Amino acid sequence: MSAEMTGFAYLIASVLFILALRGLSSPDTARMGSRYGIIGMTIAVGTTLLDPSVVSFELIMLGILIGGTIGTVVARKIEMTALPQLVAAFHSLVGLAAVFVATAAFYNPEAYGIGERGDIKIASVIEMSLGLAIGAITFSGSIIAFAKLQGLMSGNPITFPMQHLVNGLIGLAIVVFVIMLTSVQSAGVFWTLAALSFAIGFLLIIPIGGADMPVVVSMLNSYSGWAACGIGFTLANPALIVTGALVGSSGAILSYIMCKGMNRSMISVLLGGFGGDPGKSVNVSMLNQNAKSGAADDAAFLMRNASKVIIVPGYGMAVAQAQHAVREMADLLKAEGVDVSYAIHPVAGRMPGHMNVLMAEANVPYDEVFEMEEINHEFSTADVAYVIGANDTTNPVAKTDPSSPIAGMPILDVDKSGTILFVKRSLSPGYAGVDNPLFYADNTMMLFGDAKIMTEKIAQALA
Amino acid sequence: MSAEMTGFAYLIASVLFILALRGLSSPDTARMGSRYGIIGMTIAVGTTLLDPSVVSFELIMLGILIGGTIGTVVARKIEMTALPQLVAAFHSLVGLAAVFVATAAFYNPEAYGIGERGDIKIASVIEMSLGLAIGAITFSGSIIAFAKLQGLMSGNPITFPMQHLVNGLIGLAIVVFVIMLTSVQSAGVFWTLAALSFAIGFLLIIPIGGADMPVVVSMLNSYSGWAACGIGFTLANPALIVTGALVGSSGAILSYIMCKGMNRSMISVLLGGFGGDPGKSVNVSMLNQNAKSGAADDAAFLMRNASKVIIVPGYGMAVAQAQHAVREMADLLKAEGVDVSYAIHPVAGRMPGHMNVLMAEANVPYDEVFEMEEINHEFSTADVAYVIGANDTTNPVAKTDPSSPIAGMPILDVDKSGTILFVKRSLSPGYAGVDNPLFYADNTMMLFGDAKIMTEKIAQALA
Amino acid sequence: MDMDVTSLQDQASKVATDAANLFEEAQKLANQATHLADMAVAGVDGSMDFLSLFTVFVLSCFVGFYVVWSVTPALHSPLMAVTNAISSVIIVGGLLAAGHMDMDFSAVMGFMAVTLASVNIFGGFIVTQRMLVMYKKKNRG
Amino acid sequence: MDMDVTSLQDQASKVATDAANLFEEAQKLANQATHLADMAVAGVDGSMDFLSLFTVFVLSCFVGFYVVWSVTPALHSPLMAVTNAISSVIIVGGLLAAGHMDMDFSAVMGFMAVTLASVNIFGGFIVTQRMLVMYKKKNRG
Ligand SMILES: NC(=O)c1ccc[n+]([C@@H]2O[C@H](COP(=O)([O-])OP(=O)(O)OC[C@H]3O[C@@H](n4cnc5c(N)ncnc54)[C@H](OP(=O)(O)O)[C@@H]3O)[C@@H](O)[C@H]2O)c1
Ligand SMILES: NC(=O)c1ccc[n+]([C@@H]2O[C@H](COP(=O)([O-])OP(=O)(O)OC[C@H]3O[C@@H](n4cnc5c(N)ncnc54)[C@H](OP(=O)(O)O)[C@@H]3O)[C@@H](O)[C@H]2O)c1
Repeated sequence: MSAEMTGFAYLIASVLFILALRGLSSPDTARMGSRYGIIGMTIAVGTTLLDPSVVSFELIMLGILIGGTIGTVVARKIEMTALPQLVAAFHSLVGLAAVFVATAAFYNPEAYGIGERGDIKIASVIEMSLGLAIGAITFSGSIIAFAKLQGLMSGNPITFPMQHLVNGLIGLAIVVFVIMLTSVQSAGVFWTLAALSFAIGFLLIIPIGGADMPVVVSMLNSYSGWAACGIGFTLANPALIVTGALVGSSGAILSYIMCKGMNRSMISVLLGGFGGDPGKSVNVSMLNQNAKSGAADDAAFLMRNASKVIIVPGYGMAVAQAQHAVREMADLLKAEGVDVSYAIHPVAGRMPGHMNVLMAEANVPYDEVFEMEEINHEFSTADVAYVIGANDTTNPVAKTDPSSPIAGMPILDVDKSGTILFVKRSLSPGYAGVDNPLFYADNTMMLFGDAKIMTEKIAQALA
Repeated sequence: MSAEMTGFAYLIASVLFILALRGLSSPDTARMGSRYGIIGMTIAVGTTLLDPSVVSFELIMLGILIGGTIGTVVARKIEMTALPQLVAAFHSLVGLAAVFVATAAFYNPEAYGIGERGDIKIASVIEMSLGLAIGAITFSGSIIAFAKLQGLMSGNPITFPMQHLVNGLIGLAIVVFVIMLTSVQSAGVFWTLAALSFAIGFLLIIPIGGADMPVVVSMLNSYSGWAACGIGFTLANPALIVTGALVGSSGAILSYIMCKGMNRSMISVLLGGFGGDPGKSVNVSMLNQNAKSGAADDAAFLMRNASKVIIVPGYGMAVAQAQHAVREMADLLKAEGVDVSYAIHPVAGRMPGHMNVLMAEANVPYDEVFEMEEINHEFSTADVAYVIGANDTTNPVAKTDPSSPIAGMPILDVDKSGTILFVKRSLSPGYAGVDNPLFYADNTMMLFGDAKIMTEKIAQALA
Repeated sequence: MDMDVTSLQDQASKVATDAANLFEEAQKLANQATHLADMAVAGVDGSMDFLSLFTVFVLSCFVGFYVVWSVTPALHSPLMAVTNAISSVIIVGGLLAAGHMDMDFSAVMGFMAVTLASVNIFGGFIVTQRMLVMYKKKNRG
Repeated sequence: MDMDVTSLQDQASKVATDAANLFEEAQKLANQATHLADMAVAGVDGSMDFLSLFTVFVLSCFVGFYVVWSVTPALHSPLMAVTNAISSVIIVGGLLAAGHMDMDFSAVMGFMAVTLASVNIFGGFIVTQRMLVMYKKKNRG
């Protein structure tokens, strides 16, 4: 394969990656898109294997075999509700792989044509160390994110005195070591740089609360993209650069969307200290108020006689794995001639598009599922809003109290509908720790209990 | 300026051009965008002037002075209604400029570093001759388009026997000469290629009716972009390639939008023979039917007592230059508490966005002007639809008669509104030559007369 | 002996000439190679190779696709005008020819290209600006 | 005369040696130049220079921006999964190191990179596919 041909092959792979993301603009084209992605990856790997400098294939085959098997098994076994931590875990692997590639390049620059051991081209050293540093940060950061999401460590923000000063100093040291590495290409400098980067990744993420992890995961996704770009510059490989830029933009845009959906700034998320374990900061003062509570039969009666019901799923539905039960309930209602649709808040659940995947998993056709802007004006014509495991995303305090932590966050206008049914286990607040005055509204009925069990009971009453 | 620096400067220019188009995503950012475009062009020109091979500046200064003066004067003087032909004229210049650049490269390849006279690199010859051929086609095609739009020649399709065969043969000859030029780099071959390309541009456009010219202009816009790409490959200049691709996509997408708006295929437009001078093919059979006609006073009375009026402008309003009169009439209606808005069909007028520019020229705020999809469902709640110089874009035949030339074209649902007022000079059809049954509908009142004069009369009656 | 000397002299001069020839040839070769290297290096630093240009082209088509579809329909007329203006960036090609040392046919062609492209650049941007200033939001009469 | 001959012979041989030396030098020069040209040409055909890569980078950021904003919010989770998978294209770097001749530290690093990236590629694409097959249009129970 001539050098020109190789270049074209990488270009084709890049285009296929672009098309893979482009396919996601609609559920109809998405599967085709992901097939493009697979073909693109095959071409990229195949082209590299045909590179004349690649002569021994044992290690490669072994690596692909081991990695492929693990990846396949994990991906098949994983529950859809565990997606956030899965993505975090996968990111950590990309980060670590980038570190390994940078190390390989440092110890054997000839293999990459970027100079000789101890005498690597300056530009390549800079690109390589960027790849190393970003990769290491991605790795340790994602590990923490994974641990917090998986419940392996407390989701509470861990803060210590002079945190920002320490982080700043380490950041400065990383810059210094990158510069040093351009002249003194010793293993010592290299590994110190790696260690510092691992450390800062760790330190940057521990002060961030567990509930802010989705933003962090997305941000680290973005980092892993830029790390790929760095490695791409080192290898002078456009496919890596294009892909890195795609992934980098994707992560950045998703973080932006989440921050906007919560009406918080990226800075405030990154500075940390917000959003520990939910339920810790319950404001009990309101618990004395009267919240009407009802039973499954009441709910069934109300919904059966409604002409239009809007279902509002939230994080609690994901935790309870209630999506299938919800679908069955909706089917029964539809059989009675009730018009049922779903309203998805942009930050419902714990990752972007979380609720959409769960609804899709439960076989809810995606044209019954609406984004907030599409359906918000319809609550006024709905007889019942069935809010299941959602809380912050319906909290009118966001509109009324400018001092609240969720002030300015756009919300679903469930309060406009005839009756509001809230399925949750208690009156405790959601992720943001803010009480929801809607629980005490005249047209609200609380359905206390686990989301799945309660929904199943209602379905039984309907059947 | 080092070679690297030059490259970066061109990259910056490219990015500025992208931002220039990006700005057009909203009227608020558009002016900033066009400023980016100007800066980008200045950088591109400035960078080239700093090129060490550019040593004499007299000709350059003279050229910019002459060209700049002409361009400025023309652009300041031109009426907004003459935009379509202006754009066509400008395209012809880009095409001719591309021809000149290709010629310069052919006679003095050293200046471009692509080889020596008579011994130019093969790749460069191909790129150069593509630039030449596309440029020449753009030139002669745009000249014809200009002549038809400006009324210098009849808009009727000019067809002759075996047209497609002749065109096919010339096309083939062009390919042959391009290949020949790679080995025999003689002036003879070069100029024959140029002549053939001029000829085919001419022959391709004359069979296309005057009313299809907007699609043609857009398509030629696209061509001029690809010509710039060809020259960009010859000069190994990424700024030209990026810009060329932007312009090329823009023209292609606009042609696509127009074809879709008319529900015709690009092929049928290009094969020609459709859409001569409007009014030629009047089907008089329906003229006997009863069309109610009214006077300005009747219209004024109807609209004053309406609570919602939707104004539907079309090509006739542009011809009559009635936009300012319409605006004044709308102001008077608003003063009476009538809700006034404007509905713009995607192919109203004779070029994309034609009506929007005219409304903007008349100081109509752009948030009162709506695209078809935004406003189409509102006709059912409107008391009066004031259709001024529009015809095809309101013709329900598009929905009812599958054999009609406008079958399947999306239309504005003016027939849903309480009363339809049609301002036009006669019952003759519009551009597509199809009679409009709405003229004879019960709730239609025809206001025969020039669009501007009639609207002014109504305004007087309202004042 | 005399003959010997003469033949020796002949031989020596022949060897010398041969050597000189060889040297010349070698020098030519070296020059050529240097020239090639120069050109190639110029290719590396200054202008791009075909593959890079092609990659740029493909990516630009994507950018063009997205950026143009994101233009609001109300601004399609300014879009036509502004693309008209920026497509005249081929003035760059004209400048190179018109600014070249010798005043030949090619320079004249360059001059004409510069003139035509300038009409377009000035005309295109001014028409665009003229249109855009007209788009206003709230009513101001 | 004898001396003349000897000196002549000496001179001739000296000239010849000089010529030979010169030739050798010239050849060396030519070789060097050719080598340079080769390297530069390799740069031109095979891998891209920094400027090209940077141009590609900038354009890709634009493409990324547009392509990601055009993703429907309902598919943001699959988007995260698929970007995860494709970012593992850095496996390319691992392959180069792992497939190199000698089995050294760097090859081990390469092996590990290949393994980790493979987990991600297989895992990422499979999770994406698993999610995507769930999105269905009309109700089918
Ligand atoms: N989607 C994202 O990308 C993203 C990213 C970062 C942050 N966030 C944040 O996450 C929040 C999402 O809002 P949300 O309305 O979906 O959820 P939420 O406000 O966190 O409320 C979830 C509710 O579910 C209930 N719940 C928990 N387990 C349950 C079970 N097994 N059965 C029934 N109910 C259960 C909880 O109440 P009980 O304890 O009383 O049962 C809780 O109030 C927002 O504040 C958002 O800013 C989202
Ligand atoms: N916008 C584009 O990009 C584009 C491109 C290509 C083709 N087209 C085609 O152009 C047509 C545009 O539709 P349209 O509804 O805007 O126009 P139209 O169907 O062409 O009708 C224009 C009407 O205006 C009337 N008119 C002409 N001069 C007038 C004057 N001075 N005062 C009053 N009325 C006058 C004419 O009727 P009288 O003679 O009775 O007065 C004519 O029926 C479509 O068929 C479309 O496919 C548009």
